[in-house]
Order: sequence, then C-alpha cells, then structure tokens
Amino acid sequence: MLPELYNYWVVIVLMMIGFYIVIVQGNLIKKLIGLNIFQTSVFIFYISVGKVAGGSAPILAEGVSVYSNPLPHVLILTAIVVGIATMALALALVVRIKNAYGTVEEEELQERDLRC
Amino acid sequence: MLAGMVTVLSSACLLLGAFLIISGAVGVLRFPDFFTRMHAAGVTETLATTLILLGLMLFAGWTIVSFKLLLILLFILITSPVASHALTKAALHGNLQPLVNENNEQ
Amino acid sequence: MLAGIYGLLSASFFVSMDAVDVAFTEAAVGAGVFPLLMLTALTVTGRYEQTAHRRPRAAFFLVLVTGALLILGTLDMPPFGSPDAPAHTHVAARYIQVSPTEIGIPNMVTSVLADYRAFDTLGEVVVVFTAVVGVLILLTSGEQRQQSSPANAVETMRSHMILRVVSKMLIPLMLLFALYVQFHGDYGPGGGFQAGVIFAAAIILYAMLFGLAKAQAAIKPSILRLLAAFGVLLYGGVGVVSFLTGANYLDYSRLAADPVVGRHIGILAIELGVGITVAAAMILIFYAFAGYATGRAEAE
Amino acid sequence: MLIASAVAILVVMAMAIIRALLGPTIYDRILAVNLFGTKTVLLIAVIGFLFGRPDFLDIALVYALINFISIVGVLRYFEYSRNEEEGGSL
Repeated sequence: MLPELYNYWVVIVLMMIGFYIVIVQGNLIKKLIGLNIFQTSVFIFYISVGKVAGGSAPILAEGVSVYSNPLPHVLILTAIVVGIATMALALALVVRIKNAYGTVEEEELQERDLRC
Repeated sequence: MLAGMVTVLSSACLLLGAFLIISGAVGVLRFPDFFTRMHAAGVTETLATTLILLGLMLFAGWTIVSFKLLLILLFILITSPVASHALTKAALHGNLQPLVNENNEQ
Repeated sequence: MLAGIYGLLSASFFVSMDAVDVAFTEAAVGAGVFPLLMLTALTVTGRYEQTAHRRPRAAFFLVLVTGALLILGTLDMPPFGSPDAPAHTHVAARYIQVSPTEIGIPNMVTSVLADYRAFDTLGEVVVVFTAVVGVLILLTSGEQRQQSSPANAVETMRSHMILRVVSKMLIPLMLLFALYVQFHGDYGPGGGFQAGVIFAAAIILYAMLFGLAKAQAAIKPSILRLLAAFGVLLYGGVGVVSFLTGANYLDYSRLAADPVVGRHIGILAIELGVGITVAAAMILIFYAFAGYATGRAEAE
Repeated sequence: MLIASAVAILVVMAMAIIRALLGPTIYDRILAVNLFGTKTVLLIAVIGFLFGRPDFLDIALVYALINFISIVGVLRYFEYSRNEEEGGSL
C-alpha cells in the first residue's frame, strides 16, 4: 500500500518546501519563488492524479487502448500559462514596491509603514 | 541480416554515447577549475549527443521521427558549442583566471 | 538560478506521466520564460538580500505539522495509477471514448481544451490578458524616459559576435517551429498556449541580443497591445459566430455543413486566438520589465 | 539498450545537479544547468522511444531551443549586473 502513494508524498514534500520558503524568507522575490514551487507541486499533483497505470499519452494512436486522463492535463496546461502571467503581475508589483520604498525586505517595509 | 546489423549498430551508438556523457559528467564533477570542467562538458557533449541521437535514428528508420531527430541533432550541434563558447567568454571577461599548471611554468 | 533546473525536472516528470501537452508548456514556460522574468526583475530589485530569517524554528514546525497532516490525508487516496480512481470515472471516460469520433482530431487534450471546456479556456485567456494589462499599468509609467535615449539601451551583448550570428540563424527557425506547434496542435502535442510561448521566447532572445530598442522597432509595442486584445476578441468572436449559426455559444458544430469539420475549424480558430494573445502577452511583459530596467538604469 | 542509456543519462543529470549545487563560481552553475538541459533533451528522446510514443520528440526540440535561450538570458543578466556594479564603482 505504501509504495503506491509515494508520488503524492513527493508532491507534499515539494509543497512544504515552497510553503516554508514563503513563510521564512523576508525577501519578496524569494517569497515568489517559494510560491512558484508550491504552484508546481500542485501541477504535479494534478498530473499524478490523471495518470492511469499502463496508459499512454492521450493522443489517439493505433494499437493503444488505454489512455491517461486528458482532463487534468487541460487544466494544468492553462494553469501554467496563467501562472506565469500572474507571476509576472506579482513581479511587477514587487518592482514597484522597490521603486516606492527602496527595499523588498518585508521587515524594512513594515518599519517604513509604521513610521508613516 | 541487414536489420540485425542496424540494431547492433544503433546499440553500439547508444552505448558509446552513454559512456561518453558519463565520462563528461565525471569530468565536470572532478576537474579542478571552471575551464577544465568546461572542456570536459563541451567536448563530450557534442559527440555524445550525436551518437545517441544517431542510435535513435537507426532505431526509427526512415520516418518523420527520424527527421525530427535530425532537427534536434542540428539544433544541439549549433547551439551547444555556441553556448559553451559564450559561457567561457563570459567567464573570462568576469576575471576568472584559468588554473595553470605550475610545474610547466618553472 | 536553480529555478531553471527545476522547470526542466518537472517537465521531464510530466513526460513520464504521459502529459505530453503539459510537458510542452512547462518546457517552454518553466525552463525559459519564468527564469528570464525572474532575472529581469532581479536586475531591478538588486541581488543582495539580508539573510535574517524570521523565526525559522516555528515555521519549520508549522510546515512539518501541515505536511504530516497532508500525508495522513493521502492514505485515503486511491493508489497511484489505479484506473478506477474517482478522477477517471466521470467525464474523462466520455472524453476519451467519444472525442475522436465527435471532433475528429487525435489529440484529446486539444479537443477537451478547445471544445468541451472552451469556456474555461476563454476564462484563462482573459486572465492572461488582464494580467498583462495590470503589468503594463504598473510598469510603463517611465516609457517616455526610455524612448528619449535609445542609443545606450542594453547593448551588453555586443561582444558576443558568434552568439549574435548564430542566434540570427536560429530565430527564424524558432518562429517557424512555433507556427508548426500552433497548427499541428490537433494532431500532436501543441496548440495555442505552447506556440505563443515559443514565439515569444524567440522574440525575447532577439531583444536580449540586439537590444530592446531594436526589438521594439521590429515589433512595436502598440501593435502587440492591439494583437493581445485581438486574440481575445477572436476567441470570443468565434463564440458569437457559432451563436449566430444557431448553436450554443462556442459550439462549433454548425460552422460547416459537417459538424466534425465545423468543430475542427472552430478549434483551429480559437487556438489561433489563444496563440496570438499568449505570444503578445509574453512579449509585452518582457518589454515592460526590460524597459523598466533600462529606464531606471538611465535615470540613476 | 534504451534503458541502459536512459539510466546513464539520469546518472549524468544527477551529477550535473551536484555540480550546480557545489559550483564555486556562478559560471560553474550555468555550465551545469546547460549540461542538464542538453541531457534532458536526450532523456526525453530516449524515453519517447522506450514508451513507443515518438510524439515526445517535439518536446525535446522545444527543450533544445528553450535551453539555449535561457542560457543566453542568464549570461546576459550576469554580465549586465556586473557592468552595472563596475559603473557604480567608477
């Protein structure tokens, strides 16, 4: 039973690494990288769910009768591109924060906010 | 007869390529400084890639797959040395001195 | 830095999971565009950071507990790869069985993406478009500055003669390959999203090697903005046309006399819309970041 | 035979990651990432044959392209930031 679930565990380890980075790092850019790792772990989770043992890629071919589930693939395919677009938006925000505050460290930002 | 020969040939190509990339990786891991590592990686990479892709091509025979493999081979043959060159040049510009054997200088 | 490797690794994972299309996208996005964006943002924010971590012990504990709970949760999940997991027993079976005859294209991912779930995809494209609008609003306030002195815009790659010549050779091939991916998406892995990203990556390579000003002269940002909007419009427009033919919104079966052919046409059209939007969006985002970086460097 | 070369490529990729993590200079890391990228191309091609679905080759092709682009991008970034620092010190 246990070896059948290892894939999900890898996902969880990745997810927790991302989570840890988001919590611990004060640098906003590093937080975004952690967020990206988290995001990718979710992608991997979806794709793992979509896998069927012995199945092949969901492109019709002769002599193949078992296909993996195409639905998670579709969801993740769009999610990746949307993810990069939203990540770009987040980076743009960080860049503007740098411009306005002169720093991207969370603690310094809070200090400045308190002073105002 | 011919089919058997092709199989043997492609297997030989694959094995030789695998050996080469492993030796290259060992070089990358063990050599003392950046430029020697670059040598290990850059030199083996091209030949090993060619061999492995050639082996796969022999497997595939005359199909569109073979053509795609040829395209990949072409791309790697063009880009990989160029990337190595650019990297080395950047490293040299970045004031990274090659490790020179002191025995020769004496 | 290691994000690039990470992208490569996850893409090879997707390949082994049979998710060809996803691997395709992740290959282009995770390994190419994402690190580039990260690096361009880093040039603006600076590489240096303070390393004071806040309460790592507590965070580690929290993470450990959450992870343990999640692992406990997986014990109830169906075994990996089991064919009768709940995820495979609902609509997916129908997609796999019916789509080859109903839509007539071999790549099921494309048919689900562009036909059965066309609404979802429309939403995603609109999200991408909105994100680009947001990035542009945030970052293009310094546009006049960067236009005033294009002469000393990024020319750091001038010394790499070989790189420039080879790239000049490769870029047309990349654009060609992007078009192949775009229009081959119904037979093999590929489609609008991937093609858009590859196309954008080629243009970004050009911008990196020959300077932002030259790239912007070749492909004007104003045209790109129009194109990004046009892609979304094309997608929605196909829906309206299918509306007018008497079918439901985004139901292409009446675009041609034969429903299968009609669906094929519809899928190609909206994939084109997706491709145009994604390509324009990625190039615009890169322009915005790079333009901001150079504009700031000159202001200092 | 295919399996043997796939395993060999995997070993090489592991070595490349080790070098990327150790790498004393930034260029060592870039070199390792580059190595990793080309090996991924090969791995995808070989796996495509292993599974009998050569459709995967398109991905390998994308990889070959994207890998090159990202190496160029990373190089440009590091040269750019170095120039900036030099400009600042002058």
